[in-house]
Amino acid sequence: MTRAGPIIVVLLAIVAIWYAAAIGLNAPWQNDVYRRGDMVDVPFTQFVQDTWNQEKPVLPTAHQVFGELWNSTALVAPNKPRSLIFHAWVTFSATALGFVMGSLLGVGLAVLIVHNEAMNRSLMPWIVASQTIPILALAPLIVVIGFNIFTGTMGIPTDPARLMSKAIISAYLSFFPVAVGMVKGLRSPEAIQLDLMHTYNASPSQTFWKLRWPAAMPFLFASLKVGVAASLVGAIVGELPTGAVAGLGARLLAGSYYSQTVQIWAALFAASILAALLVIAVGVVERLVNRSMGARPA
Amino acid sequence: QDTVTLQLKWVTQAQFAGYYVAQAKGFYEEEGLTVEIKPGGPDIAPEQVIAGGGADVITTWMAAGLAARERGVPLVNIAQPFKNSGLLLTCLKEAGVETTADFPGKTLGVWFFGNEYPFYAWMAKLGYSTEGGADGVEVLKQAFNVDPLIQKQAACISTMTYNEYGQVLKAGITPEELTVFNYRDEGVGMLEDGLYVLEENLADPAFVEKMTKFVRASMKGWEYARANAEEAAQIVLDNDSTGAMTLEDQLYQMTEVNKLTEGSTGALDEADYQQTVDTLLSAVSPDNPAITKAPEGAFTHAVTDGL
Amino acid sequence: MALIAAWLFAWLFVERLSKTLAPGLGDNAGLGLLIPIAFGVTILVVWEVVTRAGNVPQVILPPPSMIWARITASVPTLLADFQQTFLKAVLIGYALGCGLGFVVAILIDRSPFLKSGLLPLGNFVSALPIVGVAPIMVMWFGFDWPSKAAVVVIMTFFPMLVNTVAGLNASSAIERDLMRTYAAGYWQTLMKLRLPAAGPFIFNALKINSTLALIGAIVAEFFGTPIVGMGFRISTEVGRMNVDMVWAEIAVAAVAGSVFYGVIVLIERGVTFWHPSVRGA
Amino acid sequence: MTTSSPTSADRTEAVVSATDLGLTFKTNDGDVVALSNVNLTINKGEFVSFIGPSGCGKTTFLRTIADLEQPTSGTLTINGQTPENARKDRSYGYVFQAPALYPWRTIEKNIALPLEIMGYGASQQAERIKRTMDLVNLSGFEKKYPWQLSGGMQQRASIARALAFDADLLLMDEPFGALDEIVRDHLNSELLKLWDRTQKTICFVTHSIPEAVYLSTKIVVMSPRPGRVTDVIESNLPRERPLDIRETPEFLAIAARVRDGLRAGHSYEETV
Amino acid sequence: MTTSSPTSADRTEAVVSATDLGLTFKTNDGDVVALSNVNLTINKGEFVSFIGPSGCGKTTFLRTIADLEQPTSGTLTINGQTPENARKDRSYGYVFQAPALYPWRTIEKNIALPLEIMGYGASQQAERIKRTMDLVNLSGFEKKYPWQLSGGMQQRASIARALAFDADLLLMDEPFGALDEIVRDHLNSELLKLWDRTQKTICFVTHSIPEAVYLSTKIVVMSPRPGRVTDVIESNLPRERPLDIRETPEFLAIAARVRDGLRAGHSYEETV
Ligand SMILES: Nc1ncnc2c1ncn2[C@@H]1O[C@H](COP(=O)(O)OP(=O)(O)OP(=O)(O)O)[C@@H](O)[C@H]1O
Ligand SMILES: Nc1ncnc2c1ncn2[C@@H]1O[C@H](COP(=O)(O)OP(=O)(O)OP(=O)(O)O)[C@@H](O)[C@H]1O
Ligand SMILES: Cc1ncc(C[n+]2csc(CCO)c2C)c(N)n1
Ligand SMILES: [Mg+2]
Ligand SMILES: [Mg+2]
Repeated sequence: MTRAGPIIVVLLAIVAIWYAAAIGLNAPWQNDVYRRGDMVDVPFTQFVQDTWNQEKPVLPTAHQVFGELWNSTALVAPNKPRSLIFHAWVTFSATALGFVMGSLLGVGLAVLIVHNEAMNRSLMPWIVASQTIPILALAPLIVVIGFNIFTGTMGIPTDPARLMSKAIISAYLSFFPVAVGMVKGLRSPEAIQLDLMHTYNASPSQTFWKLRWPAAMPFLFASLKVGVAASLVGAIVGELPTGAVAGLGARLLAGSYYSQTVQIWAALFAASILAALLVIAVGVVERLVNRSMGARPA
Repeated sequence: QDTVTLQLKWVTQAQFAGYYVAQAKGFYEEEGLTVEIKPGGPDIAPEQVIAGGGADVITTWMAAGLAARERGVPLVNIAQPFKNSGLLLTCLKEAGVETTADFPGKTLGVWFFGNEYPFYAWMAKLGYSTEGGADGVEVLKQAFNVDPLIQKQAACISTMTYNEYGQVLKAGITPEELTVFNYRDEGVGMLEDGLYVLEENLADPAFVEKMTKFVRASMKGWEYARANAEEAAQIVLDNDSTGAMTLEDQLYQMTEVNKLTEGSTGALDEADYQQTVDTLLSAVSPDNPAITKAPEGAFTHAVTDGL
Repeated sequence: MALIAAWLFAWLFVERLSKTLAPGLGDNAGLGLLIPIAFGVTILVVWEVVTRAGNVPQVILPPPSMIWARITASVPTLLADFQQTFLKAVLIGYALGCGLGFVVAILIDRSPFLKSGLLPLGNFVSALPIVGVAPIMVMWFGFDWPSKAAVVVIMTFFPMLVNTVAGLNASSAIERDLMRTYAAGYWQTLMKLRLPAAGPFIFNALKINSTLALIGAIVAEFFGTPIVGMGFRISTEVGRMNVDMVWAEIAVAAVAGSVFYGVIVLIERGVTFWHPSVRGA
Repeated sequence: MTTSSPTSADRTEAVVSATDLGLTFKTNDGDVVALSNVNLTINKGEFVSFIGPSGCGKTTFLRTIADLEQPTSGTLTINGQTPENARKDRSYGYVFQAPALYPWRTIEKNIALPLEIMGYGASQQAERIKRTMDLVNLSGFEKKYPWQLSGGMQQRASIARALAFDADLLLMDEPFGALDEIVRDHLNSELLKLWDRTQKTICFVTHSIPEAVYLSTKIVVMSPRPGRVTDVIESNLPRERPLDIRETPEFLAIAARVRDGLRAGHSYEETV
Repeated sequence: MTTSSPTSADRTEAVVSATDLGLTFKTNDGDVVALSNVNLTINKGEFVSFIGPSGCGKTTFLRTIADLEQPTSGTLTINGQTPENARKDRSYGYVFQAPALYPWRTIEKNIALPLEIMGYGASQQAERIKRTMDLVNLSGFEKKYPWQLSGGMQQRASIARALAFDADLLLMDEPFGALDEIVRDHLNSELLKLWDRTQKTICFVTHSIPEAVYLSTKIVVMSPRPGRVTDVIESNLPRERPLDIRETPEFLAIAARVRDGLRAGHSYEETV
């Protein structure tokens, strides 16, 4: 309860600002509506009500967004395209797969970079460069070539292949924060801790598992939180070129083609809730790991 | 059984109803075909997909198809289900646009991604610079929705008769408040949705045969859609796995699209082709290099002859 | 397969090079540059050979020579796009986003109330999908670069928040005890202990964000923009099948992003010189 | 409870006063009683040494005085106030058992740290840094970073840091542990001079019996499990102490008593 | 160069042999000569203490033996090999000046670390952990984390860690610095017993002159700026050393010589 209190207060504050902003942002359109309808001297309360309940508002209000969320989750069977749960699930599966692939890749690259100077010098600049390539430009390539390879050469059925294509984009976005964080983390042991391993003539893998890896934990979890969020962004972006079939990204985009503002916001919130849940899940794992590592309570 | 993969230019909507109907009604099956319809999206270039082997046949606008051909993707038009074009430039009178003479100094929303060629041809014809300034027009890359008009960020925006124009009206703006320019009426109309394949495949008679079956079934689908607009709209809706569209929107779109496919047998009308090519060539500029010379062999009747 | 082979080949080459040259030259800055360049050149050569020999359609992947020709031919366009996207949207959005993430992290850290109230909400914006946000930002901030900068702000906010929060907890118990013995105020402890100790984490975020900002600004331009900008050019030229121009923009983005990242790494070296990860290297 | 008649302070003024003080740490595998039933009064101007086996609670006691640990029972007042208020008054300087230097600051900047925090002017800072660095014989290492110093040098830097500002109470946890006999003798007598001159109250943890006897007006002997005070020895040595006082019979008698107290606290006297 | 006639080793076999050894650190504000012209031979089975003012290079010398620093001049061989090869043979155990325990491991797991790395079986690990923890009197703290231990306990844990596996050469950098006299005496005699039983060679840094004399067969006195060896004192005390040997005239004579050497290396004798 003590933890819920502040959240509620902050939420209330945000909702208050939200509704106030909705009046301002939706007012021009509302005035146009009144003008077209030749309505003059509309009472202010009526005006406020109207701005809060437009069909295609610039800024939809909380009750509209949550109403839509409710309608498209609780009132629709979760296996129907109208259900946000269906789309969230599609996005989540690509995110999860991409996150796992991206994290493994990120950690793997960090390990190579930390252990091998040639890797460090040759790989790092290119890893950085890879991230500056706009994925949306690369995505069609991945879709055209990757998807064909998956379904053609490798004979994977379309659905898993589509999942893989999205997961690749998701992994592409998430491996970088993990790699950067882990390079730092794996290099964070104090000199004397490394010296100790040196005196035991520990093999690189022993030094890694017994020293570098545990020492990198704080960096790992900060990176994983960013990474899982990036994975979700990647999965959503990846949903655009895979033919906008299903998923929160497809839903967002399709919503925008028909100016379904409320629907867009509902999908946005669904994505954010998914992101928050994923980040919190990583946080829970972090706490468990910290406890098992005997972390000192702050 | 023969399989065909069709890559659409855009997301599932009534614009492509003929294909979805043909599939749902079993017309493809009757021809012994299994057809996979791949929806497109804002960054899917069907030309790229077909070049990469991801599709057997694609739908695209002719201008984009010819542009791709000049850039090394040898696309050939095998059929033209859309007889008429539906591209409009829709302006707010309130913003001061009544005639083309009012354009200078205004901001115009344009769709890019291969959809901009008609616009540039038109501006070339009108002699307006697209670089802004007092005698030019300010060009906005418009997202694929009508927000810029409703938010009054642009004086004019691109719309399709069958989609965005309806959205503008639905938003509550009346036709009286709008000035609408139809590209066809301005003499810069270009052929829209056609079916394109790679030239090298046409050397294979079996492929031509397969395409003939495909086009025949597709045209049957279009015919059915014209006769049963409501059912067709529902079929499209059933094929949309995003769940974002409404039946109302699709029914409107179906009705308008039916006006565009009206009168097409599937075969390309060479006069229409020539008009598109001429318009494109009239507007060649470094900014807008759709094509620089008249294309050769960009269409064939081989497929539609067999209908 | 070819790509992996190419990469392995390039790596082996660099490995040999750094092994033979490194002991002699030590910390030589020239060598530090030479190796990635050698690696890059190898990649480019393999790319050229594969695309030409394999007859890869140029609308899918043009050879580097063609991209280079396009770059040299389109300098003014590339420059204008760079100015619009990088100098305006990226830099401004990056500064604001990182600044905001940092300030919110401090606020959160300052007050347990905000910590339990704001941090979960911070998670909430962590992955506001750029595709959803970009159109909304266009709606709010107009077509031009401010809406792109806003997208960049949203994208860069969360990494900075998470890393700063983690960093502020990075000082050790005894270091904090020392400050307590001086009855140092919150701000003194922050300025003299916790921020320096958080440095490595904050720079992590700055590095990650430097690339995220670029991606964000470019992708945001897919959703409505004036007809200039790197993202605009990329999406438009893909549609026009001018894939060489797309890669020319990608090349500019890669160079700009790498330089941006490199500058931050240099600053990091200077500021967190004391951290074992810098001291040891 | 031990109320000492001060040997050297002008007035009987309790600086530290602990009554039935207890502190128990909760850990993953059970409680550790670090302090139990500690009764002790330290008057102004006293020099109190704490001596006892490793793990008997010396550090914990100092940390409790410094308001870095909270007692779980009993009461503790510093200058008649709560430890927290005393800390906020900046009543003490603390030399930790480990150097705890900040790696991003040079040695002189580390010593400047408390001065910056307490708002000393630039010239005063410079003067104090120079004086204390001279005192611990670190001149010439001003611009070095902590990791470039030997263990003993780091310890001396942390001593300098605690001496740089004027706290009336000094808490020193084995400050000279890593120093050789000569430096240690030198610093011992410097510390005594400082104490004599400034009338500071000093709490000093050491493992060296001669050091404890040489420096202190009072020696507190502690024993572990649970940590408690087993003996409080008042020293009647004169306030003026040349180094060779360590050969006198009075000195040796006190040392013997401390040694006995210390041995009693150990569990393996038999093996020695 | 000093070639010693071994007092206790069976054969004259050089374990450590340094010739004209020098080591200079480059720092942001100039070079620091940590070792210069060090010539020293340590034979198998010797117990060598290093003593010298803070910052004279004792730690640096030990680290050089351990292949943790690279000499900038001269040569150094360990068991006739390069330091690197000796390290790879796991020829030595090192007790650092700071405990360097891994904070995420419990005490027993910290002690298990070298055993895990060197591939000892589970039961052997358990047995060795128990034995060494008993030796340093830490039983009962197996499951605690380092930050739950007092300074002296941490130091003992790090000693236990170095003794848990059987290296023929022990490098110990002020291992008993944070321990009280009683524990120190206890560990001193345990160390002597171990040395006697196992014929190990031990390099031992200490600041305590009595400790150095009590333990060693050879005492190396060093002096700073630049770090160099100023005296090497062979001890002729018997190998069997009861604690009260420290009162004998022979013992005191050696101690006096060490003290003189130490004092000579200091810059402020006058102030003492
Ligand atoms: N990493 C380093 N970089 C620069 N200088 C160093 C470094 N390590 C040690 N030094 C310098 O080398 C000299 C010798 O240091 P060393 O640690 O060997 O001394 P020591 O004899 O062990 O002293 P103590 O008894 O205080 O531990 C000192 O002056 C120190 O400042
Ligand atoms: N944070 C902590 N959590 C749990 N137990 C602790 C903690 N700090 C200290 N202890 C325990 O309290 C006891 C007293 O520790 P303290 O550090 O006060 O000993 P000390 O007398 O200073 O010993 P030393 O001479 O070795 O420094 C020890 O048994 C130690 O294990
Ligand atoms: C073959 C074909 N070519 C171009 C477009 C482009 N287009 C026409 S309308 C529209 C907006 C959404 O209705 C877009 C992007 C298309 N759809 N189909
Ligand atoms: Mg202690
Ligand atoms: Mg040392």
